[in-house]
Amino acid sequence: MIHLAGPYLLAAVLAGLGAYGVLARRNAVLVLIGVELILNAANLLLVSVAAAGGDRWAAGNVLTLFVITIAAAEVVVALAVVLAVYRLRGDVDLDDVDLDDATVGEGQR
Amino acid sequence: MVILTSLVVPAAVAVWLLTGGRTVSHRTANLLASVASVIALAAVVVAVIVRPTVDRAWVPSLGLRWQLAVDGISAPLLLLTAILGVGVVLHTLDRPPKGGTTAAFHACLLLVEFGALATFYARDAVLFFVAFELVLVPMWVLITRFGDAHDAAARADAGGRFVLYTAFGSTLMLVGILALVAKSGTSDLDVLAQGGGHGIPVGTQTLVAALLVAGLAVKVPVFPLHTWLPPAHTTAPTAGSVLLAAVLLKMGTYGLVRLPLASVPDGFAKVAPVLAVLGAIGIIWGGLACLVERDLKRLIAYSSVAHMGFVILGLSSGTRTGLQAALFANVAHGVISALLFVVVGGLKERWGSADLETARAALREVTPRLGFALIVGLAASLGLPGLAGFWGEFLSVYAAWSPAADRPEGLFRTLAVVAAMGTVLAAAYALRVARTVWAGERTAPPIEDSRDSEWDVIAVLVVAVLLLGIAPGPLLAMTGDAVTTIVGAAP
Amino acid sequence: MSAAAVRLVVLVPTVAALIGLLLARRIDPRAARFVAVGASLLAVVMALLQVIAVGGSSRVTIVHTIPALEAGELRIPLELQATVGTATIALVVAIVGWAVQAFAGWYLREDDRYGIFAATVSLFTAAMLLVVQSADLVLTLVGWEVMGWCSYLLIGHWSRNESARRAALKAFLVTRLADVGFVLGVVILAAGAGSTAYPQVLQAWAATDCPDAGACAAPNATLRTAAMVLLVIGILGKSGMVPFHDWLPDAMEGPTPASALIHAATMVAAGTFVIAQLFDVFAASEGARWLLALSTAVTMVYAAVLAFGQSDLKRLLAYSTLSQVALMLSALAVAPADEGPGAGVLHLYSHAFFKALLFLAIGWLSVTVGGTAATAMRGGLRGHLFIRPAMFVGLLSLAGVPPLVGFVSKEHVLAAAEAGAADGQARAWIVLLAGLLTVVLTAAYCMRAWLVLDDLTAADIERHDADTATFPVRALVTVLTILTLVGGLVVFTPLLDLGGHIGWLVALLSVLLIVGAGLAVRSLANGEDPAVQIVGARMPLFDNGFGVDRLYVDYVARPVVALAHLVVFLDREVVDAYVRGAAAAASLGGSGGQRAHRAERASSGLAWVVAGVVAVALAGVALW
Amino acid sequence: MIATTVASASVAPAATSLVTFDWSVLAPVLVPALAAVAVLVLDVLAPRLVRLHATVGVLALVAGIALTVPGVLRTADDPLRTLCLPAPDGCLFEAGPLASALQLGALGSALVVLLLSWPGTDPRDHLRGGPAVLVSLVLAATAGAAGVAAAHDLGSWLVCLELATLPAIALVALRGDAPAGRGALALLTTSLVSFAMVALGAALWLVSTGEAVFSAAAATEALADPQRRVVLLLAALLLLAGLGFKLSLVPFHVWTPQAYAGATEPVAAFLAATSKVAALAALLVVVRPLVGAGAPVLFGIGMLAAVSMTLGNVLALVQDDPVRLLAWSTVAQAGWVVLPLSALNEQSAAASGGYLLAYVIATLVAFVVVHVVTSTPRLRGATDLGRTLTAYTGLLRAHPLLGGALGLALLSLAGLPPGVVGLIAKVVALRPVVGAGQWALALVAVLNAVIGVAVYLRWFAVLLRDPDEGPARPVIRSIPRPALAALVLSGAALVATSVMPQLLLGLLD
Amino acid sequence: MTALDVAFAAVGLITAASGLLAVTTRHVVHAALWLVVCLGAVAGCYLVLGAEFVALVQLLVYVGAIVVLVLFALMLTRAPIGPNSEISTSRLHRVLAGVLGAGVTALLAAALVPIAGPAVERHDTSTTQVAEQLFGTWVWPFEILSLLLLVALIAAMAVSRMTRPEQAADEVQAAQVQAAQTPSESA
Repeated sequence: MIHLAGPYLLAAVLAGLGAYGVLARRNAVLVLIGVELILNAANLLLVSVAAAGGDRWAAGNVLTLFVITIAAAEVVVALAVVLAVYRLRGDVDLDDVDLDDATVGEGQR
Repeated sequence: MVILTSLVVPAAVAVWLLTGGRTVSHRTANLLASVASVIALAAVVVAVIVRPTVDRAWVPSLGLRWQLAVDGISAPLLLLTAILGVGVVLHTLDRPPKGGTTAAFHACLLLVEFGALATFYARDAVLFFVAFELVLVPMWVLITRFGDAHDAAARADAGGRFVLYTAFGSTLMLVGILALVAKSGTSDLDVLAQGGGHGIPVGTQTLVAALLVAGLAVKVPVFPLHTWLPPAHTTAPTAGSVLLAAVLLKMGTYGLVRLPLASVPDGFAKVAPVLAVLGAIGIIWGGLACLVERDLKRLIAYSSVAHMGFVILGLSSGTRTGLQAALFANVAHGVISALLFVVVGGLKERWGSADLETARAALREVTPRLGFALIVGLAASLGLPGLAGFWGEFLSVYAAWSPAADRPEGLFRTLAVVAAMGTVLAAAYALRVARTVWAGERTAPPIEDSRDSEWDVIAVLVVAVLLLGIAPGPLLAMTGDAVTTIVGAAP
Repeated sequence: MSAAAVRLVVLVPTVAALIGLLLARRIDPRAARFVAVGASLLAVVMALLQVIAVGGSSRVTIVHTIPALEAGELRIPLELQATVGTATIALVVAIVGWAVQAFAGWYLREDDRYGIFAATVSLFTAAMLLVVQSADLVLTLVGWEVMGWCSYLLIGHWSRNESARRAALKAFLVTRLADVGFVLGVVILAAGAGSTAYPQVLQAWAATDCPDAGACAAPNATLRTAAMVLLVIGILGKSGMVPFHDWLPDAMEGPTPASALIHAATMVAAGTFVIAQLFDVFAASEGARWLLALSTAVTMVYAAVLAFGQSDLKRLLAYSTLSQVALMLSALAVAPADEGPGAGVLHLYSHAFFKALLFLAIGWLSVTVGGTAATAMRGGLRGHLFIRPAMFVGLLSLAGVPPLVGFVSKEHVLAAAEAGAADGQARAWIVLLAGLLTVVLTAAYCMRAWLVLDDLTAADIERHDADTATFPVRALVTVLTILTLVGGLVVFTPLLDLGGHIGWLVALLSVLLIVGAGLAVRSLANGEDPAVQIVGARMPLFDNGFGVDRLYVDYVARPVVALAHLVVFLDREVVDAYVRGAAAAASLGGSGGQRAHRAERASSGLAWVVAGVVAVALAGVALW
Repeated sequence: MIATTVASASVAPAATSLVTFDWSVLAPVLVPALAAVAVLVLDVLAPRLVRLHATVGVLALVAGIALTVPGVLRTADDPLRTLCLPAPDGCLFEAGPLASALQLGALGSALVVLLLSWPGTDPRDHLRGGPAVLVSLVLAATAGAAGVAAAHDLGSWLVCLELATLPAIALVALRGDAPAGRGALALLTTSLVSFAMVALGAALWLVSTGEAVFSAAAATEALADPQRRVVLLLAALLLLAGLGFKLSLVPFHVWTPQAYAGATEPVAAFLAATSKVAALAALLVVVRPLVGAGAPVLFGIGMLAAVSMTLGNVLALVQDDPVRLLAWSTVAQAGWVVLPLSALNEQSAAASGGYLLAYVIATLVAFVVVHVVTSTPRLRGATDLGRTLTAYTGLLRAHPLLGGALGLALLSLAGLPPGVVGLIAKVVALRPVVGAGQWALALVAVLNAVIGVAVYLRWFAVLLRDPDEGPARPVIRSIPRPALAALVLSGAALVATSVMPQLLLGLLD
Repeated sequence: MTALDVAFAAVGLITAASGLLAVTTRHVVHAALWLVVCLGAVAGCYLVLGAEFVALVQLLVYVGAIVVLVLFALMLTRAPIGPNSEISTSRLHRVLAGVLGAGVTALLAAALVPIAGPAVERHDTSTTQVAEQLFGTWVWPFEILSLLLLVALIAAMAVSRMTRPEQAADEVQAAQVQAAQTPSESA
């Protein structure tokens, strides 16, 4: 016997932490960490549904596996992009404003 | 068949001119456009006599059909459009457009004609909207590309105002149309008119009517939505001004008759007092503005606001007389303003500007033909009996004095008095123009009198002004039956 | 026969106007003259035929024109009518029209725009004939307004003069302003009747007892009074009554034939005829009658006073027209309901002849002496053996000396006032007193005019008339003179349906007054222009009509123009401000948004995302 | 590994089949997916035959387009189904007319993108990875887009959605310069967060309905219970937010101008067209079961629509770079796309799809022309002049075909005839809103229609000018043949649907 | 409170605490390491919830692969070792972020906790069951997922080989070669 309130609460906390992580970090890689936390919150919910037997076709488990795999794929691409940007700019700071670039919107490129 | 001919021929020639025939000479383009517009005119005449209908599916998913027909309300406007369609092309013959290719100019003229004809033919509310929008871009091109050569900024401003303002109005109208269609389940204007809004709660009817009226009021234009008109007229080339005043504005009033008045009469009755008040304000407002306006073209534009006020007043009264008055005044204003714009446009070409403050030779002395045309136009504009302007205005005042039973009588009677006062202002500004431009002792610098195609167009319009004034019967008879079906027989 | 004649009476001058318009640009004026004079003669013939056809019957003949207009609820039959009265007045109008055309053909022979003038006169005549013959309010209105427009064209004929342009503008605007009343009156009457035909309108509005209470509702008295007051306002404007009187003297800027036409039998007198047509309704509206009585009483005296002091004889005639028209309208205002409008119509009839005669004579004279100022004309008649008697007859008639036509009609008017007074109408007393005062004043200015024109002390002037005026001109002056002399005999024919008679006591009184006034003026004149003697240095004040023009400018024109400036300002700065504001807001929003997005930081993008989610979610939570 | 998994797709079902397989129904997804792999294989075998890769891609897309036709021809009540479970569970893959039409839109737009990015036609072409990578990424993303349209279960929905997204990030980054990096980074971070939200939303969906499919029955049942209703609505809002990113709805739009401006024009076109089709398709899958969810979802969608169209239009009004203008126009148009969904009645989904397809056609034409103009050598001035509006001065006269196509596209986007398709699309989009009596939203839409007209006419006015007024008259001697094909293809679609809007709207019902 | 509840509470506290540290620490590398702890603890949660296969995958894929990748990335981008305040945004920004994060938590908790209901019997899903469903019902998304992974790999390789634009010209040739090699590598 298990209370589902626990996993639900934990998922809520993880999602909140992830949201904070996403917002409070300037480094692209650290933002990624926040995203992973949110994904784990989602996974936790999926698994707890499975634990309660409230799904069919093992959906809770299978979907968790899918999310994990997609997350892996994302991380691969994300890191490639981050590396590329790092090579181009020397940092992966999301708030870095390249002044030449910022004027693009004014059509003076 | 004839309906389609009158639509397809101008459209096809316009498309060819825009694509294949971009480099044709002015003569060729004009010849082609003339032929197209004459064919369209012939087809319209036949259509008005035979009254055929066209009903073909176009966008079944929307229930949108090419549903075209002619009735007493649209027939005069169709004729007006087709005649002026020929007129503006003819008028262009001797004056190659500046600012773009002649092919594009002619194509735009034909497209405006096509759109206006389609609007007047349309018997499907959504099709009406589509056709209504058709004229926007060609008209915009006429204003921004072929308008006043001196001032590019003014052209852009005027064109932008025109297209944005009217797009706003027509989109608002679209919302109204869609609401109407949603509530009544059909977009067939005839069915809607027969239904007369039965089964739709009055509150909804009022909302729908308000939307439709607000949208269409922009096009008419009704005070205070008129500020796009003066700049548009001032900068547009003569042919554009003529089409704008004589055809495009009519689409607004025509829409008011077809949509809110016919389809949601109870709702329209609620909106009508407001509309009537605005119409009356427009009469006074336009008249007063004309008293001190310096630019002749702007002045005539403001006078259009005043004249359309009479149309609005007649429409709002809810009686058959009022509707007749509105329809008559509509056509009359079309002819008169076309005449005035041809004359004034010609003057602007000759003078280089249309500023009244500049002292110039009196037309009466140096250019008898232009002078005559101008004075006829002004006389008609001030509502002189025996000329086209009188009947609509008189009947409009009459209708406002004795409105339908569900209209506030006291208010409408007050408005009748106000409208009648407006005729004094019309006289004042018309004679102001006559005094500064037409009469006078100056004979220098001389300008060339009207000749050839310009004079032909003017002559036709003068004759039309006289005919409508002397024999209003045929036009009134033409609209009579249709008006009865819309308003219903007298109790 | 009679129907055709009725139609042709109106149609002939109309067609002449159209043809004249087409011929107007020919250099050679002969064709235009031929058409104009010929058509006007033809119209006289037609009018004569009509008189004969209608004969003495009291029947009303209704004549169809173009098909009736069905304007929704309103029916506009557009019919003409012929009665004895209309036929007679039509004849008078036609004769005056012919006289003016014939005279103008000579008078304007040098004018390069004679053709258009002749066409306009034809149109003017046609419009007046339409008013006379109309059996339909709308047709009346058409004729009414067309006359106004023609008067604008005629007064402004010499538009190279600034003063002529101004006078034309003023004439049209003032009458147009008053016409608002006329139009609204017509509208109200038509709205009550559902038709614009006179018979229906009369039936619907007249105070007749309804035979069957259920069949016809009693007319709304308030509305009726409103309608008639409005109509009277229109008529006051067209006829130049106080307070709309100022345009008429200025209208002298037009060529003299035009003045003759406007003053004699057409525009200014048209109101009389219109009220006569609607007399049954009018008689029942006390308010309207009071208005008319007061306005005419003031006008007749005021204008007569002004006439006396004019330095220009043509303007003297203009003011005399005001006074006389006031007289004829006053008859309508006070005549007892059972007596009918006959007195007024009779005065219209007689005034047409003598005033046309006077104008043409003075026009002729002005050609020879080169102006119409009193100083220029001084002794002008001395050389004119032909005009002198004509002028003499005309002035006598104007003064109301028996047995000339002017005496007959004026006495009818006074008699009507007397009858009204006897009826117990307070306004009739006013009118009667004003009328008697006017008699004195009229005699005075007629005497003055005669003294000036026939000044024996002036140097003898060569005889011009024999070699300048053409035969038609002589003929018309002769005809008008004869009509002025013997026109009064009409009261013994059934041609004018006269309800009144001449009150012999009043007649005697007025004759005495005339003689007395004449003698007094003569004695005061002392061989000089009496006006100079009496008015003296105040003449310019008389010349500008006691400065009423200034009042119009200050209290009507200026405020309206100021209002117009306000409207233009509001149009630009308020109404259009929303439009410009919307455009400005859009581009401001655009550049503001652009600045907000300028950095385009990825992390701010993320913040947007999360904030958006939370906002949307909270909104959702708040709303579920 | 790849070879085996692909092979297992055909082998596995036979072994442990719980679901049925109908290859022809799956084909619009499978063909581009297989082609993506095939291109990579070809690249190994014949790395020098760069044109061959593109050819394979084009052929696959054409085949895919042909294969969507059966689905389009079905009625909404009777879609093509496959991956069916024994009754009563229904099927996990349903291709009705709307889904098929969206597949068609995705495949067609991808076809235009491939033609535009044909190897060797752009002198600035220095993409990383070579043409094969580009082609296979486009094909894979297209397969994802096509798949998500028909997906009925959470699993394939999530996977397909991500398949449609991830390659796009890489495509932006492939250009390999600083703006591209910035754009890719913005797109990446936003898409990561959005995916997280989508995953969370999907999890909540499962929690509340207990079903791993987007089924109307389960959703209705969950909505009936007040507590589960809250969770379901939260799920819906999270899903909506996550998809809002892909659709470029405000406030999830910030990446859009950056990514568009950083990417090559064909990739930007891909983001503006194919990617949007995928996003809307995904959204429709979520929204359809929620008919009856009531105010919160409707309010959320309505707000997103109103804010997006306003902000997008207003910002587009001040742009001077045509690509950025189109980016902001995408934001605005996205608002229009979801506008009908705020009514959530039976017309809404089709209306939304119809508007999207009309937008996709018009915007593709615009991108094709922009690409041709920017990749064309000029008489004088720098090579990137094509990225300012003035570069288009007098295009209508200088090059009627390009100018005419661009003009018609702009008018369609503005919703003005002769771009009738745009006008009809606006009618279609407004109809459900007005029908549901959402007057405030309708008013916002009206205002935005006007601002939209201003946005596009501002550009159109430039086309109308005299070519000599421009700073550097473009010398467009000849358009590369693939680009010409793209122009003709998309232009013909635009003209045809303008003349016969039924061609477009008929797809949807 | 059942035994499982207690176990879950224990693991859950570790998860929450390490997650908090992962998003707040100023050491870049520490953040990644705390993430390892957190993800591992989540795997523990899965075990408590009876999903052993998922827990295994979580350890293998997440902790094993993803975190390693993250660490590599941090090192390749020369993330500083030791405390560094520049990795976080400004204080105000963080406060706002905190509020938003708390909001997310509150919202989710408020929605989810009411439906948690009383204690339920734990429903274990065996690996066999998962496998059967994965290759039965879920085979279609599973296959698509394989394509997704392939594409992600290709894309990552192509993107991570980016060089500065000035070297672009001679990169075209190299890129083709590289693209040719990519599939074989992944295979």
